[in-house]
Amino acid sequence: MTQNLWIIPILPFLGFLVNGIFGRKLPKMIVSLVAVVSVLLSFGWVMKVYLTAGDLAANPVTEHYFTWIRSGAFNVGWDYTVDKLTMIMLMIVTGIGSLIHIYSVGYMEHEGGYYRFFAYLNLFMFFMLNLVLAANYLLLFLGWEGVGLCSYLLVGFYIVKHSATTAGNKAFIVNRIGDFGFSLAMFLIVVNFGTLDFGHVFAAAPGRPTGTLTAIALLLLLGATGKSAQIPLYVWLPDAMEGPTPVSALIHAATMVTAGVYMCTRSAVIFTHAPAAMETVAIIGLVTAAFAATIGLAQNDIKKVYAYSTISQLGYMFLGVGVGAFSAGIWHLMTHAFFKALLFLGAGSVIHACHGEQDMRHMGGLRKYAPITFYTLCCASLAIAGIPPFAGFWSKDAILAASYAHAPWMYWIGTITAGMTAFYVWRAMFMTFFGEYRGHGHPHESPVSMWGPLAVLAALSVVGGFLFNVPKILNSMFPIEEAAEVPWLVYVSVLAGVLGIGLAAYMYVVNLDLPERITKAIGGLYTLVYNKYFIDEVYDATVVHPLVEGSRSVLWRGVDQGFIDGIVNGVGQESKAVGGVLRLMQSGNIRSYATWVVLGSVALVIALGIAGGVSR
Amino acid sequence: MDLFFFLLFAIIAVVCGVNVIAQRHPISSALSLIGVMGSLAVLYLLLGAAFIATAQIIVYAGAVMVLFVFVIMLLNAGAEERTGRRSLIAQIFGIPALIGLLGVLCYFVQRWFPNAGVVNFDAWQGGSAQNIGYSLFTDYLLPFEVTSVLILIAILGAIVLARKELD
Amino acid sequence: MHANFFPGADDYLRFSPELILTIGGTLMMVLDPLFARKLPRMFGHLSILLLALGIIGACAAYTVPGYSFSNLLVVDGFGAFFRVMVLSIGILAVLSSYKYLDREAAETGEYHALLLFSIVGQCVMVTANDLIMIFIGLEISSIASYILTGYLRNDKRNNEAALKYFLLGSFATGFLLYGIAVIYGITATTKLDEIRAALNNPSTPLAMVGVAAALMIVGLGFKVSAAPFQMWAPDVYQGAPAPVSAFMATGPKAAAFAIFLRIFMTSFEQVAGGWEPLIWISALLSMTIGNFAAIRQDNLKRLLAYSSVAHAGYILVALASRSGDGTAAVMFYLAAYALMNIGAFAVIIHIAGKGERHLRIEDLAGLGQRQPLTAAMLTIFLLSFIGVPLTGGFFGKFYIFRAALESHLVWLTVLGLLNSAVAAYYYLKLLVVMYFDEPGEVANSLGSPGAGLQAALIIPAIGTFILGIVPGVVLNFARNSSAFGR
Amino acid sequence: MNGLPVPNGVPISWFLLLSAVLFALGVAGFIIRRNILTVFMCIELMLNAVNLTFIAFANQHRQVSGQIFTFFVMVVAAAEAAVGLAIILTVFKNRETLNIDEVNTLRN
Amino acid sequence: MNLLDLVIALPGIGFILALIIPRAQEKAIRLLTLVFSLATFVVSLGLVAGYQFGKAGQQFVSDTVWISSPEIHWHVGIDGLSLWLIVLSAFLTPIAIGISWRYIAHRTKEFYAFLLLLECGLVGVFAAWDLFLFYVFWEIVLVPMYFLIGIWGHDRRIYAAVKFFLYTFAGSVLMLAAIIYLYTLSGTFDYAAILDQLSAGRIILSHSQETLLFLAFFIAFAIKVPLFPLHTWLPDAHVEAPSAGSVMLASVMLKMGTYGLLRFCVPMFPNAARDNAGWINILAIIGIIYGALVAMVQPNLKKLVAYSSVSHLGFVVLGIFSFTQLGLDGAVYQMLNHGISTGALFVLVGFLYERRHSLAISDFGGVATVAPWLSTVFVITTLASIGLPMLNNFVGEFLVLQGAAQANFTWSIFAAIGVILSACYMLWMVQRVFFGSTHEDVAHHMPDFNAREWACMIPLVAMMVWMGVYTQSFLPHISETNARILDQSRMNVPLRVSLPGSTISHGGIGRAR
Repeated sequence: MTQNLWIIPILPFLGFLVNGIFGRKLPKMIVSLVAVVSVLLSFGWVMKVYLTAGDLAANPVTEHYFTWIRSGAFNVGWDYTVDKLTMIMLMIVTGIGSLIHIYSVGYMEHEGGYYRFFAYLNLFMFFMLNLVLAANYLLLFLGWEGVGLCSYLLVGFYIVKHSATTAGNKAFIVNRIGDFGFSLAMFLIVVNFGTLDFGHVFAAAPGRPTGTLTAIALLLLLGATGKSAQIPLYVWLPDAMEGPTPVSALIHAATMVTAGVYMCTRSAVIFTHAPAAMETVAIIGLVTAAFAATIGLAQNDIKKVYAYSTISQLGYMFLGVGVGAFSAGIWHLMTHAFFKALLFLGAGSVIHACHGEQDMRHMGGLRKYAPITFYTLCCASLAIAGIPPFAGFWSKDAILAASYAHAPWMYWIGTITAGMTAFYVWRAMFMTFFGEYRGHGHPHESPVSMWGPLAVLAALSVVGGFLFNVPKILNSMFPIEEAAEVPWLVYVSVLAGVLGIGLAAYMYVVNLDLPERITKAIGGLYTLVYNKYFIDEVYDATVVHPLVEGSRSVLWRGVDQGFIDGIVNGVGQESKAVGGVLRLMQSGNIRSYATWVVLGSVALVIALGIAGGVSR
Repeated sequence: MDLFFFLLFAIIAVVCGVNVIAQRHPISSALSLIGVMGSLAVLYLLLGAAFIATAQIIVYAGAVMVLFVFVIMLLNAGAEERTGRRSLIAQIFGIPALIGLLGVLCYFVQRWFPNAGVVNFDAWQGGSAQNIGYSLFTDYLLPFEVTSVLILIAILGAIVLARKELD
Repeated sequence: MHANFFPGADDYLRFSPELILTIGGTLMMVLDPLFARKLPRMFGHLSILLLALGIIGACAAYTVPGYSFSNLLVVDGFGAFFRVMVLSIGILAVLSSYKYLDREAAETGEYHALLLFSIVGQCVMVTANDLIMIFIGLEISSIASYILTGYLRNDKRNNEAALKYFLLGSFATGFLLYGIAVIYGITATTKLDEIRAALNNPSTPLAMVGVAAALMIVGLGFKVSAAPFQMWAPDVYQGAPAPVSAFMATGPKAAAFAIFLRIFMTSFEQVAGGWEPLIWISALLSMTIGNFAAIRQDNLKRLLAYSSVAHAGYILVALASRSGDGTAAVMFYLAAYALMNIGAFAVIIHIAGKGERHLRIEDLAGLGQRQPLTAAMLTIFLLSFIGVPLTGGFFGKFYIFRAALESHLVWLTVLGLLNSAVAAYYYLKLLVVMYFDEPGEVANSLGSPGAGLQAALIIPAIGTFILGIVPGVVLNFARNSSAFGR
Repeated sequence: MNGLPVPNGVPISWFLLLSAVLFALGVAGFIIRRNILTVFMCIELMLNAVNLTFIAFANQHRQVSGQIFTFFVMVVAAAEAAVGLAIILTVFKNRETLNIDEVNTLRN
Repeated sequence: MNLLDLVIALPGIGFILALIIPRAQEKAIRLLTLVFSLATFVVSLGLVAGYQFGKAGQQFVSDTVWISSPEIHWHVGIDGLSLWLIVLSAFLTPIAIGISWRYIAHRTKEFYAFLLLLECGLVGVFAAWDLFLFYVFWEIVLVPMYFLIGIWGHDRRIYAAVKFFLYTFAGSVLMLAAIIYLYTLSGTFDYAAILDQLSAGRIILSHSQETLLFLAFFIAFAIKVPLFPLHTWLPDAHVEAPSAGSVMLASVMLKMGTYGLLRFCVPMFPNAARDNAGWINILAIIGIIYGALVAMVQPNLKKLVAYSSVSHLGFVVLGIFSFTQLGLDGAVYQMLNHGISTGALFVLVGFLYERRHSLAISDFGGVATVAPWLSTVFVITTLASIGLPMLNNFVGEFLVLQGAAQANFTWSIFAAIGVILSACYMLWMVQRVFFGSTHEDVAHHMPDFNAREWACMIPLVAMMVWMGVYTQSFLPHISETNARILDQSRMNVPLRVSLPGSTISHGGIGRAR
């Protein structure tokens, strides 16, 4: 029986059309209704599929709608497929998506371009669902680019704000660089496999030479680093916080940025047959995790803190994928979706409470003003700190365990990072909710439409971990290899988390002037970290600026106008000059003309005389 | 004997010819040109072109050159003056070109008509007025008639160009 | 003793165009004193009538093709074609002269008489089978055009042009004659076909034939203004009265090319193999000099003069191919060129004004807005000059270069085509001024062209299109008659 | 040239050489002289030279046609003379000069 | 007189009628041209309907002798390749008329007449199956465009017009030489006949002969495309032309070049084409990157779009000379895409110009706040032209790059860089024009779309989505024709011919070698 999977993405798309075309005329109520309902319905349809599809592991649902591109033997259809992995992603996307839609109704109430926001949000849902439902790389790429587009639109949502639109461009262009890798990977796949269908590719992959597969895998990885903000392409994500907070929560925390992880997991077959690539994935993930964490330590903008933590957590996921624990990666993807969405929404609620203030130095003591926000955020922070039994603990632990099995040093770095994570997340908590209120105005709790979703997410980030044991669910796809169980690992990592929290508490609750002194003590290092290692500046100076200036002065003015047009116009000038010379012959003097005639005749006579002589 | 006459008049012709272009004053050029024509007339006679020889004297030396002299007198043209933009090309290439022309003509004539035949005066008298007239009115009737148009044009042209304004 | 001592009816029929025109011309000289003041335009109408009769005569003559007047005259397709061409050119010239003569208050009687006589000369040329006839025809045509060039005897430019044309013309004639003399010496005849026969005799000194040919090429090359004998053309075309320039650049030129072809395709055909390189060079020189010199011109008449040099170059390309197709191409091209050139000159006559004061390119400014029709016509002619499809000029070039390629003159073709690209530049310049510039005082003060000029504009335009859209009608005739009865 | 001249007769080529020389003289005059009239006379000189060639060849070929040609050349020359002189007159009327170098207003 | 003749004739008739109507009656002239162009479009849809798959050679043939000697035929016909290009021309002309409705104030008559003449010539170019006829139409197109630029253009219009004319003319005379030379070899101008003779070996071209002929054609087409470094006429022409002119120029006329490459260069001179594919593709890739980089720094909207065309057309050439089914399909599809999306861009830029009377990017800013719909449509169009999936360009670019990758992976790597850069210049332009705070005189002179403008834009946007999502309505025609062209180009390819990367060949793909 057919599952009509197409309904899942089409619903948000319809929402997008309605809001996009008529939104301006419609009252906010209708707009939000359309948006939320469409997403809820598609969540419902996902559930329906889940319940009726039967055993997805044994026989995943695949549906073909129409041929998208056919040329010669190459044929790409508009195909959807659902297996367990997809199902998990679907639930995360639609579920969290719905929550965030609801949340946004409250959050965006007073913003201009209300309808635009929800239209974009729905469009995003459509593309994201396409991404996860796709049954071939090209359709996945469609979603991939599409979500990038929505991220561009939503980051630059405040179109009059220059920094916002710039951030949008940055997001899109950096992602393009990643997509460049992705598309090259697809080309290689087609060249070698002649198709882009997951089924055929993965079936044929094992036989192929490792070199090819490694190349493909690395190119895919390049794509993933772009989308999932890994080194070297992570730079866009922090700036992306220019967008409205729900966007950060939905796109830049819960769903879109995890697409890279999903894609790598999807391509597990290719990766597993390319060990070198796997190693690279692991290292990139690990380094990113640690690196971003260090930056997170020194940020004062609450959203920036969470942004870097997102990068760092994504690093964990890649670590997991890289060390072969795909399911663990997905697991962390899920839990992270819970608690990081919660963190952002909470942050949103905080900002809302402080009338748009984002700098934590101007907050504090919100505990009493916004209690619900406080408690929900506590759950999230504990989860991300990896404190059992919160959600983050399980997935992170699984990843760390796997990485220990793979290479102990990875485990250690991961653990230290975990410590740092705990530290800066709780640093944020303490700076916002404890002490005295340092901001202006009078903070207040958010409306129910906002804290409602917070509550749900809080619950999820408490129980989500052990409730949905992803590795077990995905066992059929990614069997858990029975690594030697090392009991003390758990305690060490938890300990790291606890230490982090403790240190944060000591510095920001107990001993408030300690941070100052530390900052003084390690001045240079601090500025370095505070300014994100000046990576943006370096990119600007080494890539962007030379490119633009070079194009302007060398290519355009130099080659185009100077050289080529110079030649073209030069030819014109030259021929005019020739004309000038010829005019000198026309002296107007009869005797000169006669002389020419005589000269010509002499030449002719000689030539023809000789020619005639030889011609017979 | 033939040779003597030929050489004599040939030399006269050449000398007069040189004189034509050597003289600065048009009158003297005109006179020496008449000289050339006269000597050529004699050579025609020797070559058995009696009628043409006469015509040469009457038409050319007589009519045409007289016309020239008239005009020269009419415009009382003095010795030519050396004003105006001189022709550079003529000065540079003129002489070489001329030498070249003379050279190639003589060379080819020499090369290809070395002894195309020997002329004996009075050996052939084809050019009598009768012969000429006969063929003019038979074979060459058409050109003969057509030349009338030519004369007509000449008259017309002279009128058009040279007449005073009627009004 | 001679079969045709008394020419028969056929002979006169074959000679009818010349007869008609001669009689008519003489008649005009008689009528001139009577009517010159009262109705000056009558002579124009009369000569158009005569020329039309002449065309009829030419066609009638072609009904009895063959030699006549003891082989001095040959009426074949080739001759008939060119007869009709020069006669039609005459008509167009007359049409374009009306307004000019009015404006300059010049005597019309002699003017038209001379025009007719010169056309007689050209008719004689194109149907001559004997160097004597060719020579006389050439002289008739030339002397008439000398006079026409200097027709406005109080205009300095006219005098000078006439003098230059006359002196250099007779100078070149001297060379031509010398060549003829040498040929006569070699072959003991002046009849083209007999020369051809005589040259087949292996004992002929071909080197000397070459010399003779060289001297004749000097003369003919001068008449067709082919490099390096083209110098006179710009000065003379600039100095002569505009309608006369229009006429000279087409009629005498066409006739000269006709005899060029006839002499070289009948008499010298077999021995001319070695001469191709020279035609090659001359063609290239003419095209290049003409086009490049024209780029810097701002005097319209002079510009057209240079372009006529360039077009002579294109025609020489076809000549160099020395094939039936080449001949046909020349015939076609001359027809097309005559149309567009007279048309273009008609526009110049229109804008020039009394005393030909407005001859600069800038004087065309804004014509496209003030007189769209005139501008459109000029546009057609210019596009035809450039060689844009659907115009006669395009097919002309096309046939020429096809003939050249068939004779494997690949590089000459490429160079020629590139030349036409260069030429496009200065023709476009006119279009630019005409359409893209704001109207100047010339365009604003411009009256309507008279009926005559209108006709002289529209007829060539139509002709250009006919040649450009259905060239077959002309070309097929040309191809069939390009064989010279061989 | 080959051998001494035969006593009874003149080699035809001598006539041709003579005419060549005269022709060249004519050309030379055309280029050297500045007086329009003289220049014109030089043209006549050239024509005469050509005539000599014709006559000589007529004699060699024992034909009249050469002489006929000469005849027509003369006619033409006469006509040209008339027209040419008329043109020269108009030029002189307008410019008061016979110097050929001063008749060069028509040029680029 | 079949459907195709009608498609060619209608604009011609319209042209003549427009000339006849007195110039006072501007409205009548406008309506007439609009009606005729729409009629043409409708009829051209008939061609689509009547197209039969799997029918070798051309369809809707009409073949009558035009000139007897040399035998020149009025021989027109279409195949999958020309079909869509003809429809494209017929589709865009009404839009071009629509956008000029108010903008063209003076000398209306000539303007609309020339537009129709242009359409006539364009359709003819794509339909001609007689080399000579092809050349005739090829040149005819030149004339109206020359006047469109020169009369109704902006400040430096004359320079641009002359440059445009001379560039193209210089190229096309070479082509003429080649055509005539082919005629002297084959004795016919009929494309199909020549092709037969070539493939049947009745004409044997020596290596140098073939190369020279190929180059003669190639240069003519390369100038038209335009291929780097022969592209410098394009920015000038575009900037100076009125928007209708730019639209026709960019959308259809540039395709004449690529069409010619695909129709003539490749099948007639396969060996030469393959031997030279190397450097040609390198030029194409340089064009892709170079065009994008230069576009990135343009201060002028039209110049930016013009250079982006250089970049896009580079893809087309790359696809053609990859000699793979995908490459060719992509190339042709990209021709159409570029026609739609760049055409739309020029239309929109035209709208902006009519409002602000400036093309300088710096004179805009914050347009989105005052004219949301204009901005939305513009952004959609930009997204199309930077190759966002679900919009048309993506399909073309993907196929081209894929084909290039099959031929030689290195090519695709460098070409794909162009895709990154396209995002850069387009988005930066969008940001500077539409986002940010709204300047005074922008706010006052920036009304949103009116009905006429909607009428012009909606079809274009619809096409972008359609061609991006449901390619099956278009690709099959193209594919089968391209397959045939590929076979022809393989016809007499000696074994020595081999492209770099020719070793890669999997399944049906890359059978080119």
